[in-house]
Amino acid sequence: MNKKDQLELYHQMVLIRRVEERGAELYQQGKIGGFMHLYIGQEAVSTGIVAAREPRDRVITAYRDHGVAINCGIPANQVMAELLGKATGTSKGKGGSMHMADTSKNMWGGHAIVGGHLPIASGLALGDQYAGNDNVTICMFGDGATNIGYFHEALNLAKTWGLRVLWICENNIYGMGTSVERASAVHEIRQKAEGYGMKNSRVDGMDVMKVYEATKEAIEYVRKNSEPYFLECTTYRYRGHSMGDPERYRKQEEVKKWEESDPIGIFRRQLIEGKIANAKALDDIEAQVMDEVAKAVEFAETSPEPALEDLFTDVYVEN
Amino acid sequence: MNKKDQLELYHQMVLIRRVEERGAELYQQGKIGGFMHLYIGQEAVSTGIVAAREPRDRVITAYRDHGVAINCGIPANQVMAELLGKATGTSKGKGGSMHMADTSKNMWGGHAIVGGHLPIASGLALGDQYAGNDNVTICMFGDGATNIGYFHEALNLAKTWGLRVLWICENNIYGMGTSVERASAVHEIRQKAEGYGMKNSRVDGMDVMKVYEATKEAIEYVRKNSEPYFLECTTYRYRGHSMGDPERYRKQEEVKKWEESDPIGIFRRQLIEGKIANAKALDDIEAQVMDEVAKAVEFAETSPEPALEDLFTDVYVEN
Amino acid sequence: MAKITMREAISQALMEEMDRDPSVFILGEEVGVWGGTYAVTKGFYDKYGAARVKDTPIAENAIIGAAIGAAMTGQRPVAELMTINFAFSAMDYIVNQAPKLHYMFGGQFTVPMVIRAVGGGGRQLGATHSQTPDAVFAHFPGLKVVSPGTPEDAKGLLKSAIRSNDPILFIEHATMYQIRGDVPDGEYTIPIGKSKVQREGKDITIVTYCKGLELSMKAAEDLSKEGIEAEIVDLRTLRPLDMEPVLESFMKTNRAVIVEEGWKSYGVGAEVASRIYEEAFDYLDAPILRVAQKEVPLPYNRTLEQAALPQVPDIIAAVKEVLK
Amino acid sequence: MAKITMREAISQALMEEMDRDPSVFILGEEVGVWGGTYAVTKGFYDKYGAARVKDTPIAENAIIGAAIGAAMTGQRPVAELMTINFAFSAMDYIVNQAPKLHYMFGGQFTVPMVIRAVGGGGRQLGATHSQTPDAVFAHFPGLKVVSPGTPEDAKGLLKSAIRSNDPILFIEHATMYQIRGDVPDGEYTIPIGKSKVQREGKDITIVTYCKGLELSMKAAEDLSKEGIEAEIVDLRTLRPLDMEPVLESFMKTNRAVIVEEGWKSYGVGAEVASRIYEEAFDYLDAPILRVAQKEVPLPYNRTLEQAALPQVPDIIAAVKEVLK
Ligand SMILES: Cc1ncc(C[n+]2csc(CCOP(=O)(O)OP(=O)(O)O)c2C)c(N)n1
Ligand SMILES: Cc1ncc(C[n+]2csc(CCOP(=O)(O)OP(=O)(O)O)c2C)c(N)n1
Ligand SMILES: [Mg+2]
Ligand SMILES: [Mg+2]
Repeated sequence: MNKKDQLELYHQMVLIRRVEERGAELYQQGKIGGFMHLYIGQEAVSTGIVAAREPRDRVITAYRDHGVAINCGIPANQVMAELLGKATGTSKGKGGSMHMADTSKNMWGGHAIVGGHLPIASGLALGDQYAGNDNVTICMFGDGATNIGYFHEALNLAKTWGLRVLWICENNIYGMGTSVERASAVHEIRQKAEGYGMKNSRVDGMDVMKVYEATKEAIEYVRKNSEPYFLECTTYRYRGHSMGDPERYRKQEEVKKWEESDPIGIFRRQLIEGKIANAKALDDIEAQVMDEVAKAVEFAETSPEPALEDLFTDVYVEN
Repeated sequence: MNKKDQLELYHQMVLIRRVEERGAELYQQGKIGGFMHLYIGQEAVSTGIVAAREPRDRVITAYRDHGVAINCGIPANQVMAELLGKATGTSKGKGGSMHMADTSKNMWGGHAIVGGHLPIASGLALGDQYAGNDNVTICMFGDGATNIGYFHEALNLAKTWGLRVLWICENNIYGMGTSVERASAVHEIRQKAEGYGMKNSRVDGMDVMKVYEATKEAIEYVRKNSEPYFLECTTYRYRGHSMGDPERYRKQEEVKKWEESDPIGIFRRQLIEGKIANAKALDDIEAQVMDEVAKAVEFAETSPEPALEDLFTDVYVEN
Repeated sequence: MAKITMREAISQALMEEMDRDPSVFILGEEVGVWGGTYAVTKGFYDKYGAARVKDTPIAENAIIGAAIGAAMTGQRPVAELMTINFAFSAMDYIVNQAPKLHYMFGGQFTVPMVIRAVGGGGRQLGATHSQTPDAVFAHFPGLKVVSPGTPEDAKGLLKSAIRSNDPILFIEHATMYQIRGDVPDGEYTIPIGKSKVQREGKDITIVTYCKGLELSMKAAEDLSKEGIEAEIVDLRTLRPLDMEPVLESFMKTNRAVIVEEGWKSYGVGAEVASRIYEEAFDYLDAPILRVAQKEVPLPYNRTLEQAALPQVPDIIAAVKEVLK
Repeated sequence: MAKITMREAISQALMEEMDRDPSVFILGEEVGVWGGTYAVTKGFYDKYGAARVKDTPIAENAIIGAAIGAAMTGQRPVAELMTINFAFSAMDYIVNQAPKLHYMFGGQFTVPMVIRAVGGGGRQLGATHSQTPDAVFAHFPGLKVVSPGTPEDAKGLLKSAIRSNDPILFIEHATMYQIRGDVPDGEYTIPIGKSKVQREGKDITIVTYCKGLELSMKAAEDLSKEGIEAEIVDLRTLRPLDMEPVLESFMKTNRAVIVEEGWKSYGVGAEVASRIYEEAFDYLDAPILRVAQKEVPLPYNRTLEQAALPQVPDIIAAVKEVLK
């Protein structure tokens, strides 16, 4: 990957983090409601993945979707506006944190039913197969989602029908407060792919370039062989599951330990050590991000609420 | 297994077949309604399995349940009466062919939602675990059932919680008209167990003694290790999926080929060659079965219909 | 006009739309090689091939979920649920995904998908396989629920459903595939969301749909012999519910009976009756009665099952009660 | 009498029954270490241990399916669905298995299981996470559906539910855990299937349950200031539906409004209204109005969401309309 692109990844990762930090504050102030799930700690995963796709490849994910949205090119303005429920948001204020999408960016949504978007991902790939193109659908989901029946039906269909889906499990060790060990029969999630005879691998999800490389390869495999691939990314979320998490299920030491491998910190060191950029250049990016976030908040706060009539629009396409 | 027990198995297998042959006739005469799925060709599977259990081990299966019912010790009378919808049937005429059960025989039912009884089987085993005993729950299902989400959730739970379930897949190559190859990502069904880190094996389901031995071992494993086990039995159904099957999905030659390894024929030869019984003794068993079946039909035909008031009984335990 | 069966009507609708629009394809259990469990897609596999007539694994969530996804990309999948009872195995997709995606993402996604499902009792299939739970699906805004009672309507409505850009549940009845009726020659569609008077009469309004129409027509014939002329309004679509023809009829007859095959409590009749009361209160001459299934899981035994299902004499009795 | 919150009431019921009967255990997502997503089972894991307070995988079919199986062996599982929206992910077990097993096997199996599920809108959770689809579950014979509106009822009804030998869906409301109410000291139970007059009045009958009770009580207070005395009948159980107190009240007031949080079409109000009309036709003075949710998926935006949900002013307006 060239220098400029690498810096763009750095930019995205920092942007995700700052957008969410501001989001958390706005949530505390009551300006954001509902469930909000922060991606902080996991930024390398979606950043590396989305960087590896071609624009024609579709992306679909779960409710922890701010990162993916930004990586897919949805402006921070629209993300922030959706968080605030404004008409200018990605989903016109009707979706909220868990439901960001932009079909023009091939971002097919955050989805809030655990595992529920996996069969839909198979369907997106089916649509492409039926249309006769070789687009790949990238479907991201958590470790917890691999225990629900939707996962099973989606993976079986994809493999049986030769659908071009890249399945990406973000294994952040917990589904809410339940660790993989307590919820799943196997503890390396990739092992589940064996039950479908599906090619699979595991990558360090705290290292964006490793994620990028692994995804590149996996996408190529899927595109060429017209069959699915299963990629597990090991990662960790630094914040609670959502905004109201008592966090009884883990010790602060564990969080601390994982914070040592902060994906942004790792990437920053790599960039400097690899002489891709010096500290100053990266600081500039961070400053630029602060500005971008401030503007996004400003945009969102000054954006209009949806009109009351909009309550009744888009229930159906045809009335 | 001693001689007497082996002859009892032979008796059961022949009884299953003759009960079903008569059942098919009664169905054609309109005396049996609904869906009826014959077990003909698969008799060695449930016969071998149920013979290997202790009476305290629970059995639960799908709608193709006449064989299991008979193996569990439900008299042919009651089976036939249920087929005819009589008050003397296993389920008082309310369940029909697909819903035979007798809790006193630890037969926990035929169940008609494909894969639907698998989580229930995990629950039966959970009940035993909670009660602190080491009973094993034997859960039988078809190859087609392994593609539905229920399968996945049930197996994952059983392995994660250390539930004593022996999962038995009767792979008869088809789920209705769809072959394993066309419906399942893997073609040896046992491979699915790998995705749960579950011990597994495969056995020739046309050979009752092999099924018996494999099941014995598997039950012991489950009981001792307090974890599930997955046993695949390869088999074949000679008749259509249910009574109205156009059978466009397979050639008569294929059926013919499999009929050469008729489980009753195989067992008969084994018994004779192993000098467990001579032809005359086996013929006597067959004659006895004919008598039993005739009596069962007689019993069923002369049994009373459920009373009209019974329409409203057993909706709730407490009204 | 040709007289064809309900099965032929549905089959024709599917074929015509597949011929017309290459984005239409079928998926479901046994729709292909088998030819459809109820033979509705017999011959399709040979005609259109495996790519357009897709046999699926037994995995209802995969079927409906994949249909949703494919629809989101602009294809027009027609998913078949072998029976509506298996809709419960894909319930989240039917009531919680398909109907919400368009709204929840601010109109970005569309889900031009049809789910065909056959329901109904009367075939001794036992409690889990004999339901008519139509009202349950009609409860959810964002979904459209269609359930025709004649071959003509079935064909015209299914064609409209396939062309629609909204997710639609299309409910057929297992004991009605053989009924025959006139169907217009050539191409036609019938708009979704329009109730229809299927029989004119002046004495009482019978509101019904699907299997209830067959029963009500028979009841009306018998009643006619006794000089009672029932007007029969067929809802055809349960959501959106078109009350206009119902109210018009009721304002004429001032009396109504509602006939449905499903359970009475929290059923279709409750909604229809409530709306009549709300919107035509001044025209009320007598309480509106509901003829429906007894509140029990359906038993296997034939006599019991028939006793649980609404029958022609039940309708006649209800009509007479209301006219008393 | 002690004044406690709804959360405490439910929590107490669970604890008392677990203390009383060792066959009672809890399973569900985050019921253990986390302490329950709505903190209802906070402290339970420490008190009863992992064997009786079971954290499950995210697998609703496994949760309810396993609860059914364990119940069939004679244990008394209380399964928690994190929210009722996830009931659609286990729908077959809730409406097609649990309610049918007893009947379909001629009474051999019993399923003494309680499913606790929290529902309701108003928390900006978006369309898939905000539903009040209670009517849908109440449609199925074989299932009992309970949904209390006060801490006293919640405690007494949950204790009865746990002791019952039938499968019961117990619906709580996410915005009601903090409401407070008097609860009798010591042990008590309240029978399932009995509606209750929660406020006396002579001018109009408001029939409601769960969240609707809270709203209706507030509306009644306001109305009282204007001299209108509403009698409020709380259904508490949706199946079996006890119409007696409703009818008694209606025969006194001759007017009714039904208040529910879910969608109006094919909702609870439709059934209740139909039954009042059927059974108290001669006492009717005006059409019965239904106050319910607008027919849209619930949006995230707070203003829109609140506009979609039934509110106190909507109840007041409906009452005045009926009294006009
Ligand atoms: C079907 C369903 N069940 C339960 C929930 C509640 N829930 C939301 S997120 C979550 C945990 C998911 O964990 P995981 O898949 O590991 O993703 P992560 O949150 O770690 O990113 C649960 C249980 C849900 N949304 N959908
Ligand atoms: C959830 C569900 N979907 C579909 C059906 C219809 N159906 C009944 S049996 C069957 C085939 C099952 O095949 P398999 O599991 O291999 O068992 P076999 O019939 O071969 O014994 C199907 C699709 C059903 N009963 N339940
Ligand atoms: Mg996780
Ligand atoms: Mg099979």
